[in-house]
Amino acid sequence: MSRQLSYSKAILEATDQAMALCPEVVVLGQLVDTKSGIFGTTTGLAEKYGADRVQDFPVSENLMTATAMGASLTGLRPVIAHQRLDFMLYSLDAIANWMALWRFKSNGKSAMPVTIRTIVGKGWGQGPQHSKSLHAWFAHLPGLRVAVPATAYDAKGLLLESIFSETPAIFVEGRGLYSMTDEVPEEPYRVRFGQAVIRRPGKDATLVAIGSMVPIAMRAAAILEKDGVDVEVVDPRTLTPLDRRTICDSVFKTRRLVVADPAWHSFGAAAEIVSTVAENLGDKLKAKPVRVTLPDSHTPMSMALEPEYYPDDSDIVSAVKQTLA
Amino acid sequence: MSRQLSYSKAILEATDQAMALCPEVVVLGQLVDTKSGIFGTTTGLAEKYGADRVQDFPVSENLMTATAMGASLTGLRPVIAHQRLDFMLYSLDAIANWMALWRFKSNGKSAMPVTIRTIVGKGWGQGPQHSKSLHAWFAHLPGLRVAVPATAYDAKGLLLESIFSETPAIFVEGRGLYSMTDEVPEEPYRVRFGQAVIRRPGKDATLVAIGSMVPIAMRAAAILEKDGVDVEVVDPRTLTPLDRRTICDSVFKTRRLVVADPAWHSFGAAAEIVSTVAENLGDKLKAKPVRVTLPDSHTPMSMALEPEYYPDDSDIVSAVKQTLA
Amino acid sequence: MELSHRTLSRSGHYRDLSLSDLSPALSLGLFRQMLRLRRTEEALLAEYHPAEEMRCPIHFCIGQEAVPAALSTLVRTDDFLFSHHRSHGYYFAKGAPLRELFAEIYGRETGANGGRAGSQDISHSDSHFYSGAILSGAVSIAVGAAFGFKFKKSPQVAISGFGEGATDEGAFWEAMNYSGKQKLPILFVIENNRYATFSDQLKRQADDNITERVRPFGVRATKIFGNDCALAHRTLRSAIERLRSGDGPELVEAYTYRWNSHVGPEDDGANNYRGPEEMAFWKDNCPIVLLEERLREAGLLSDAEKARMESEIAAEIAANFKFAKESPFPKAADWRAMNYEDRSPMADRLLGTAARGAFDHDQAEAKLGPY
Amino acid sequence: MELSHRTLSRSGHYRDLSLSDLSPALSLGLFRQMLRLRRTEEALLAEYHPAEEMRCPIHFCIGQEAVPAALSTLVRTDDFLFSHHRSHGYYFAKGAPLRELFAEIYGRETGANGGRAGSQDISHSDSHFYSGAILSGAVSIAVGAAFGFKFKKSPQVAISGFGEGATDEGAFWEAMNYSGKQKLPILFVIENNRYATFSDQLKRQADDNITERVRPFGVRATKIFGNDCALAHRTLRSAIERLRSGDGPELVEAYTYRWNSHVGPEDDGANNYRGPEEMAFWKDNCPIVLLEERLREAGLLSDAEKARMESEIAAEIAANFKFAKESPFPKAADWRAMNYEDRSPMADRLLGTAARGAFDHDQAEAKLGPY
Ligand SMILES: Cc1ncc(C[n+]2csc(CCOP(=O)(O)OP(=O)(O)O)c2C)c(N)n1
Ligand SMILES: Cc1ncc(C[n+]2csc(CCOP(=O)(O)OP(=O)(O)O)c2C)c(N)n1
Ligand SMILES: [Mg+2]
Ligand SMILES: [Mg+2]
Repeated sequence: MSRQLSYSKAILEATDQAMALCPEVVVLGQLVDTKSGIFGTTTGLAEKYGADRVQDFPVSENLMTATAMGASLTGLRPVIAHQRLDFMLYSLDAIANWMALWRFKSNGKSAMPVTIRTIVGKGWGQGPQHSKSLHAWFAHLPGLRVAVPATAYDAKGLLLESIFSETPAIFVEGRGLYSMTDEVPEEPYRVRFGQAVIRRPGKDATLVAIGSMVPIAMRAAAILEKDGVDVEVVDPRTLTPLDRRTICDSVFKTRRLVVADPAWHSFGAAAEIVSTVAENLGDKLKAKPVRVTLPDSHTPMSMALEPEYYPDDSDIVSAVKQTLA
Repeated sequence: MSRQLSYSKAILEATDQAMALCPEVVVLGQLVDTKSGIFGTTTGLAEKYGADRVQDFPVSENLMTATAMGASLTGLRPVIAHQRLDFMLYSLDAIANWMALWRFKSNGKSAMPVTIRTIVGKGWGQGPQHSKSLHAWFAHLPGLRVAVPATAYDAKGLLLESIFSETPAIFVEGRGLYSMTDEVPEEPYRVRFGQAVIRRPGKDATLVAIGSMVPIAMRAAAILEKDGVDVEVVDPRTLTPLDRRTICDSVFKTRRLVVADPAWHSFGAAAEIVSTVAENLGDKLKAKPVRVTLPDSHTPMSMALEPEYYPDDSDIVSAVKQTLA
Repeated sequence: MELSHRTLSRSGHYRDLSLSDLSPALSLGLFRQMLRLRRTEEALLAEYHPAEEMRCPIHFCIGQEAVPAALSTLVRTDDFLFSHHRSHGYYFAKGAPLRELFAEIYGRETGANGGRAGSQDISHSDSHFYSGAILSGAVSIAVGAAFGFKFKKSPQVAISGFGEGATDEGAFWEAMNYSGKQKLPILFVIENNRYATFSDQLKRQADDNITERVRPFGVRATKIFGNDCALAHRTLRSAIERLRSGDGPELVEAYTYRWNSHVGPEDDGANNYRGPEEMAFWKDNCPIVLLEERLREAGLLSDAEKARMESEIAAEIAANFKFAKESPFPKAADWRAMNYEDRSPMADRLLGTAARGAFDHDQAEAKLGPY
Repeated sequence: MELSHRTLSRSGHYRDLSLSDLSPALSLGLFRQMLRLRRTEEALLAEYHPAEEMRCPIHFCIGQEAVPAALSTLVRTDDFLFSHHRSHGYYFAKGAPLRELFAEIYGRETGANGGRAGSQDISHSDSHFYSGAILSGAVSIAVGAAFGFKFKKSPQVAISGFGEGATDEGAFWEAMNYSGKQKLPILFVIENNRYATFSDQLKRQADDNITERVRPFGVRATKIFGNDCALAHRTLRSAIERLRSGDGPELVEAYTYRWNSHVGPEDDGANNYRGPEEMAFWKDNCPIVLLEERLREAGLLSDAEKARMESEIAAEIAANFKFAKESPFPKAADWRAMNYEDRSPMADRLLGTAARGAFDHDQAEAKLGPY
């Protein structure tokens, strides 16, 4: 098994296979039925499965979300897609006041198996309204699952798992990852939520990297290796549920923690991971944990500021070295 | 100076004084002009300042927020009020995609001095759509200030400060605090953002309590005192900016940390505080920090479940004892 | 004369209720449903204080019985009904078990939602009845159910019941636009009771003309005097028939009035939002009385028959109270299980596992173009 | 004939442009504004690739010059104008400095926003010009500005420019409802170019009838052939006059067409969303050509005069490019200062400090009633 597939093609393949496996899977989103197809992740599906199952939607994000929710009550398995996470903010009422608590308030009698794909923009001057990364918001809400796949393999497996499980899922994609390839099995397969993966074993420090920080963290680990530092890179893959055990086991071994999160610093997902470790191993750490994140600032458009704004492998290298100083 | 005023009356007084001080202060919100006046916090203002300055608004939360934003560009100082935080979720697009980043994207040339008052429901079966506590969401967004006043004194001072400063503010009120009184000076005064207060000095452990957890934490501290445990209670009063220094100084002294936050456990404000301490003092803690929060669950309506759902002083007492074990 | 709240409250006693197209059994059935809803609400209202055992907000619907009663005879079991916060009438309409309503608002494990939801969020999924307290939110979800029915080419319809206040929300207009465009099988039922809490419609909208507003969106809209239960039945029946033949969506705006406070039993009159003449008009035109007048004229209802109904209903209510009060409270909660479903039968059936290779991290990021 | 995109693209060359009520200077001024906008956009489009120095999404507005040009002669300095993502025309209309537009999209410190915002989020507060890329968001904010003007009894008006796509959003309808109810001094200008990205209006809305939709909300609405700049001027002028006299709000829907891709210079034709006949109609009815025909007929524009304009404009554009390219990039950022304003002159002036007593924590919580 060594077929390489890009992240975007893996998403397309997962959706295609889900639609083939189950006639109740429908895809809704602005322009999902066009050739460009959400950066190629839905291209061809309308032709293959028909206009009923792959539907363009008015620019009404709130209703689009609610439509998927209501449709799921009739037995459909809707997948909706937002070209940018920013656009989905119009639908937060539907998500936070309804979708997340639907099962709870029905006392477990009714479920809304909806999958919301959402893409974080980065680069080429996307600016403050086209680049927000709010996975921490979704992870703070009970009743949702949140996937932050970093590789094509995980993107495919987690998307299939999202579509065919019962708890609604927010599926956060990093646009920067789209062209990266990975070994992706051809058959439909699942990746379970709540199972982190050790991307690189190591003994000197634990580096937890979220979503699009994973490849950057791996590059940082390679650099550190040359300096004789052996970093363990943990990719949680999903934030809710969060695989706290794998993270803590790793830190128990290394006694050092760096968290790399492609999101704002304060009140973000990195804080949850640092806290989890502190709560479990706070008295065993050999160094203060470090977060590598975006600054607490909106995204500047200028190409002179973007590189400063987004953390890179050298920021991670310094952070890890800080824990070893 | 020993005038006692309730939290709700302090909010009313702050608004009243702001309106008297500045003719550009306007109040918008559903039913702000009625006798019941948002639980008494706007009662009488319409009569005193006229229907132009105290306006009922259609049930259009998104537009209400945007209206306040646009009005602020013309020099007004709008205060808007939501009877429940849950209702304001319709306005998250206006807040996150526009208000929070307005100043940033204007390169500091344009400001939106808007104050958004929002009330967290608790008790009497409010249930999952009337009790959400999402201060961590607002605190995660750059460009906003977030106040979580626990006392009438702070409510008045922080509200006046919010209205007359330049960065938009989210002002989160706990309904449970409304009847509690405090010494409240009669004159208009300010409480600065980013300045925590030590509500009770102590040496054995630091207990950071947010918003409506403050009185509960103080009661817990009193109980612990009887057991010979001397707890320092820190009230951050605002989450953005967060007074990390006062918190860390306290923990540096006590080497122990408990955070009580009236919000969901995971990815919440408590995590930010634990992380801040871990990053600064992670190698100096004598015990693992503990969070006392709501469970990661939506709010049950039944009076049999509510008491289980909301943490109380005994939960805090146990948490503190855990850090001392 | 143009139907509106302004004109109505000056228009005297209503005399146009006609039973011509209703069978005697149906007429009596409608009457009984209204009476049952009225008596139930009255009983809950009376019990609310001082016992304080129903600890959740309840938005009573006394005065607004006609539409729910009419709907109750028209919806099929497999139709979906979505209600706003003022939910009891719609819960009735869908034929969901009343004792589970009582137990729910008493916060008991035997409640429709095990005491998790309460009155304003109650649902009964076996009956395909759902509700929620965020204005207009359930309207949008109902659109999704209609989407599902259309997708499956099913004759089912989605019904969404709410007040004129929900039309202030932008979410509502997205629902109009999309259901009109897609011709979805959905019936929007507006009970226009003039107020959102204490705010008059004309304080929030330039005019009392919701039907005119929705029509250009492709939604067929009718407005009626909503306390005429026979008219409500006739109007809703035609609308639902058209929907089942694929000619949706439909909106019916029924002018009616709530007799009680916005929420709970306390008097909210201190807010001075409505006058006594208005209340007098609507009490004079009580939907139950209007139907009863005709039933008696037509010799369909005797004192004895009514007394029999009253006592049946009273017995039912008493039994429901008893059931609720004797039911156990929910036990210490498993919060995780209440919020997440860990079982995944469908994924188990359709998906296997597959080995994962090593990710080659040494790749450049995609250069995100401008779009 | 009913004005709509379907009918228009079959209607041949437009011959109704009339200069009767326009002074020669104004007519020429409109022409010059359109030409200037066109040439600027063409120049930016040509420069975009392969230099790759304008690294932000740009939604070009070639073909849509008439409305911005008309507005440019009607707005006052203290009126506020809020634009959607396709912002350059409106930036022109408000008379904001073009070199700051160029520098902004080049990401330079001298840009209107110091390179923080780029084309789709550009603003120029001294000119009271604002924009943003989230559909319909700026429409709502414009309502707030109009609220402020009404509150202050100022003759200023708010103008909000956007496409037909924004009317899909619920937020838009809240704006209609509230501005109609409050009679706010706001002008909504819709440039209906038929598509939202690649999605035809009729794929998203049941009908091409936005003006009919908004009228019942209390918004006066007019639709026009939007490539007739004289007509656009006439229509917008009357609307703005009525607004200044307090008789708002107004909506003008101008049918027009974008010649380029939705965003950027690349061809998006592979998405097959529009046909060549349609493009041919709109190019044949280029707003600049339509006005030029009349100007020449009336002897108001000579070849020499046009050549003079062209060369002035070319010089201006060249200077703007030079300014942008020679300007410094922003320096290492102080993220905090960019996002928060720590100064508070007003609070400093109005508020003192006051001593705080000790809070008595030994109080019961308020018992939250049901409401
Ligand atoms: C989004 C949102 N905003 C505000 C509220 C508070 N609220 C509860 S009921 C109500 C009035 C509803 O009026 P209407 O829709 O006419 O229904 P009625 O109560 O008259 O039956 C309001 C504003 C809410 N539930 N949801
Ligand atoms: C809330 C939101 N959803 C989606 C988008 C993506 N988007 C950008 S432009 C556009 C189409 C806009 O069409 P229209 O409003 O007609 O303006 P035009 O581009 O045609 O000038 C869309 C859908 C967005 N910017 N904001
Ligand atoms: Mg109402
Ligand atoms: Mg368009």
